Amino acid sequence: MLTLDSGSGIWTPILWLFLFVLFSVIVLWLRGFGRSDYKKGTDQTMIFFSGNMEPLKDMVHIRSTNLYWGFTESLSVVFEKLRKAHTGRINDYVYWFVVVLALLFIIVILPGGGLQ
Amino acid sequence: MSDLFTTHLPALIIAIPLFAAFLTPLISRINGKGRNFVVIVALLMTFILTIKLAWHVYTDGTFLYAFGSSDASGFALHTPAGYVVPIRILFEIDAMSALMGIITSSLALLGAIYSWNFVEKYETQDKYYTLLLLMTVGMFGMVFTGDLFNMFVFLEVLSISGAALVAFRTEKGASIEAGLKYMIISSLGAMFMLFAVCLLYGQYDLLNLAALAKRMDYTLLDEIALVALIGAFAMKSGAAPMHMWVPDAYGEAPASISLMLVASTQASLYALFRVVFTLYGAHIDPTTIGWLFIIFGLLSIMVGVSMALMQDNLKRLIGYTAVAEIGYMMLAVGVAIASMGSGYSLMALKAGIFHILNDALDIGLLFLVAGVLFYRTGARNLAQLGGLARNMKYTTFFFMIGLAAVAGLPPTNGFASKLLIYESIYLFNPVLAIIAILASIFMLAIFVKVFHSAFLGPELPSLAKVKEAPPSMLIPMAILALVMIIIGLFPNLVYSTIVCEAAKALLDQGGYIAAMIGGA
Amino acid sequence: MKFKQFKRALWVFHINTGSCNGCDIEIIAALTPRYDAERFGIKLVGSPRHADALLVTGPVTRQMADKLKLVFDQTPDPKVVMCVGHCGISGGVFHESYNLIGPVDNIIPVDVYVPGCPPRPEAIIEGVAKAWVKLELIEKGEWK
Amino acid sequence: MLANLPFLVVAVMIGLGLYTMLFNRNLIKIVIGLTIIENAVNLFLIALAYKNGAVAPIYTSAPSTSMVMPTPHALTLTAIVIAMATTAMMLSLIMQIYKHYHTLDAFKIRRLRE
Repeated sequence: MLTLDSGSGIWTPILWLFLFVLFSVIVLWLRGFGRSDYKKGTDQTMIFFSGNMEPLKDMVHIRSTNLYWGFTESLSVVFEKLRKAHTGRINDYVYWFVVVLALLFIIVILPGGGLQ
Repeated sequence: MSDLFTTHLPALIIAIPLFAAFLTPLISRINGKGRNFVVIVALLMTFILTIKLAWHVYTDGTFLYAFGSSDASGFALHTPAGYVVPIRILFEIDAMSALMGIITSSLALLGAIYSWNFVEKYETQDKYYTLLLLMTVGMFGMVFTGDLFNMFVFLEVLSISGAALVAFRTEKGASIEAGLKYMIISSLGAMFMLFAVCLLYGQYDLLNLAALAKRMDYTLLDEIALVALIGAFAMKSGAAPMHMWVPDAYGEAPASISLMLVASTQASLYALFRVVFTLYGAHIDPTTIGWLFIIFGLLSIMVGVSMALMQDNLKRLIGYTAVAEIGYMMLAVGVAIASMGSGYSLMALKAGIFHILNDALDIGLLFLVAGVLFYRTGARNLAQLGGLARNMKYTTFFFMIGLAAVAGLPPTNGFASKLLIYESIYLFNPVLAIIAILASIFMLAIFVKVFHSAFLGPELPSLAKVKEAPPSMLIPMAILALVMIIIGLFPNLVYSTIVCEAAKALLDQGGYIAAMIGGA
Repeated sequence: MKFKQFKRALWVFHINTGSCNGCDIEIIAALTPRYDAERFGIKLVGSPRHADALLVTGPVTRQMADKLKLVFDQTPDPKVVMCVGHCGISGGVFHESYNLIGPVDNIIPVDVYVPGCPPRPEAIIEGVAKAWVKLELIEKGEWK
Repeated sequence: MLANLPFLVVAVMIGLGLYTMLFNRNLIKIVIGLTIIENAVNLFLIALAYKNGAVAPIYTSAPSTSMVMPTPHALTLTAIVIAMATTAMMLSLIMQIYKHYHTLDAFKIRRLRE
């Protein structure tokens, strides 16, 4: 009942959950070794920014536009093509539908292979 | 199955939302809250009835309901050639339809609860609720019907109400643009579907799925009809490269409607599977059609994932991942068709159907979270957000569950179905499995980006006063998250019962025909 | 030295307040395999919030004064401060220059001075060890 | 050959409709193209129902001669009603679009792209 049999393997979420809890406890135990003797409410809780004062919160947050920039830039050959394909013109939406229909005709009907 | 109430269950499931749909404008003249209440009660009743219907289907087998004469002895057409054709429209609910019915009704109910606060500031709420109920009717009709033309009618009901709802925020040009694009493209698809129906009708004088499947001669015209049907339904379910309306519509619709649109794409996917498995059944060429589905699936996965990586608009991003998720289902079902007869074919089909359920839940949850962010901050772009986890604890938790599920991390439901998909695909072709797993990693990357840029990071001064979502929005998210965790922890609860039955029902063309012809 | 072993490793944060890099190179030399300070558990860390000891090189220029103060404030208690090199002790060749706030102990209290221009790595390691002893004594409450 | 002429017309009309939808930039013309396809499909249904010499299937005064099958007519009526609804819906949306964009050029109405 608890085990999902996928034909070539099994998946038992409860066992996984048990291990997850076990390892969480271990991780939390290890985390307990961290030092907590700094004084709260003083500069000792401040973020270290190379000795400079922390900038405004708006400047610190890494916005979504900056995330994965390098990845998309290095693969821009692919991504730019994809981006250009999404023109947003209603004609192109129809165009893709017609193209797919035509391809389906060619693939399915011309060899006579669709039905047997 | 004997008492009157049980017999008329399918009619009630269609009739209650339909009746409520035209009741809502009247009630909203009196009281806005009362109208919302009536809508929720109507959908709750529908949900309970759907569960009851599904219970009957899973215990007693396929459920048949005739609008019109129940058998040939009643009101029937006597043709000169000696045929006796009972005049009726049949609803045939097998295990697969019941599963889709449960998905539809639960998402509609949650969407209606969610809308309580979400659309409260709009003047045109009465129309909103009417259209929402009509959309529900359309989806129910599509998944329950055993009649091709009837399916076309419900498809159009679904598209019209859906397009109107996508364009609900009429003060914004972009949402009307999205509505128009959705409308044009889905009408075009529906026209091709009607064309295919005409082709089939012209040959066999039949519209009934089961009767058509029995009579089918598999001529060239049938192949053309198959192509038109596959094209139309693949487009309606948002398979690449015909997916472009999906992010538009999902991105611009109100979040509760995005939730409904997820269900509507899956109703189209259901129609696609129904046509391929039940109408054409064993006579399709497994290699051609199977690989067609696999290519649709791969394209959808890759295009959806790569486009989602570039998005900054949260709801468009989720829309593109929804395309990718549809790709997973098509991939699994394509493998099931292409490997028809081998040992893992059934497993791939089960995995695909299991993923339909899980995708509806997790993409739905993510849309609801996106809606909460929009409702509380007014920001559509991820670049304007940050540090929301400090103020929205519950929402953050629900988003994390949705993230884990959509990326296929254990122990959520998404992992269970994706594991099944990977393993069955791997047996068919390892390269496909590798692409699927890579795309899943991309999916994780995409949602980690969302999680980081919206929820993590320092508390932004502009968003310091953002409050947690109101209860009417938290409750649907909580229900979805709870169901996802339960399915994740006890996958067999639904897999070995509902999903396996649905897969068998989908494969069992003979059983479907026998239920309809034999029961007549 | 009163005790056989130290309670735990010593994490050092190195801050350069206008040094000519001579002392810095010697600090790096102390970490190389020849001297291998890390075998004693002495380790340079990237943030003063992780550090037990501050290691300051160079005279304090105007630009660096408030930053040095902030870094000192950010180091958790108990902490010790080492001043490495003549410049930090007295200003060295930059003595009485117009852009100096002064030697390090004008800004923050210094516990250990390591003279030299630059000091040898052995001297630096010995200074660290002295600072370490002081730190442990402070922790025990035995430091007067 | 003459019997197949309606089907030929249907094919031509669907082709024309698709051509209109593909190569016209004006939104109203795109909708007109869609309407042409809708009418083509309706014509197809009606052409299927045609039977030489048959009368309308009205049972009350049915003569002994053969009657045409009533179902396609019912289907066509339904399809026409649906087509009218979709066309009305699209035209009203186009009206709203004109209010926001001040143009009907499909190449300019693309705030949603990429």
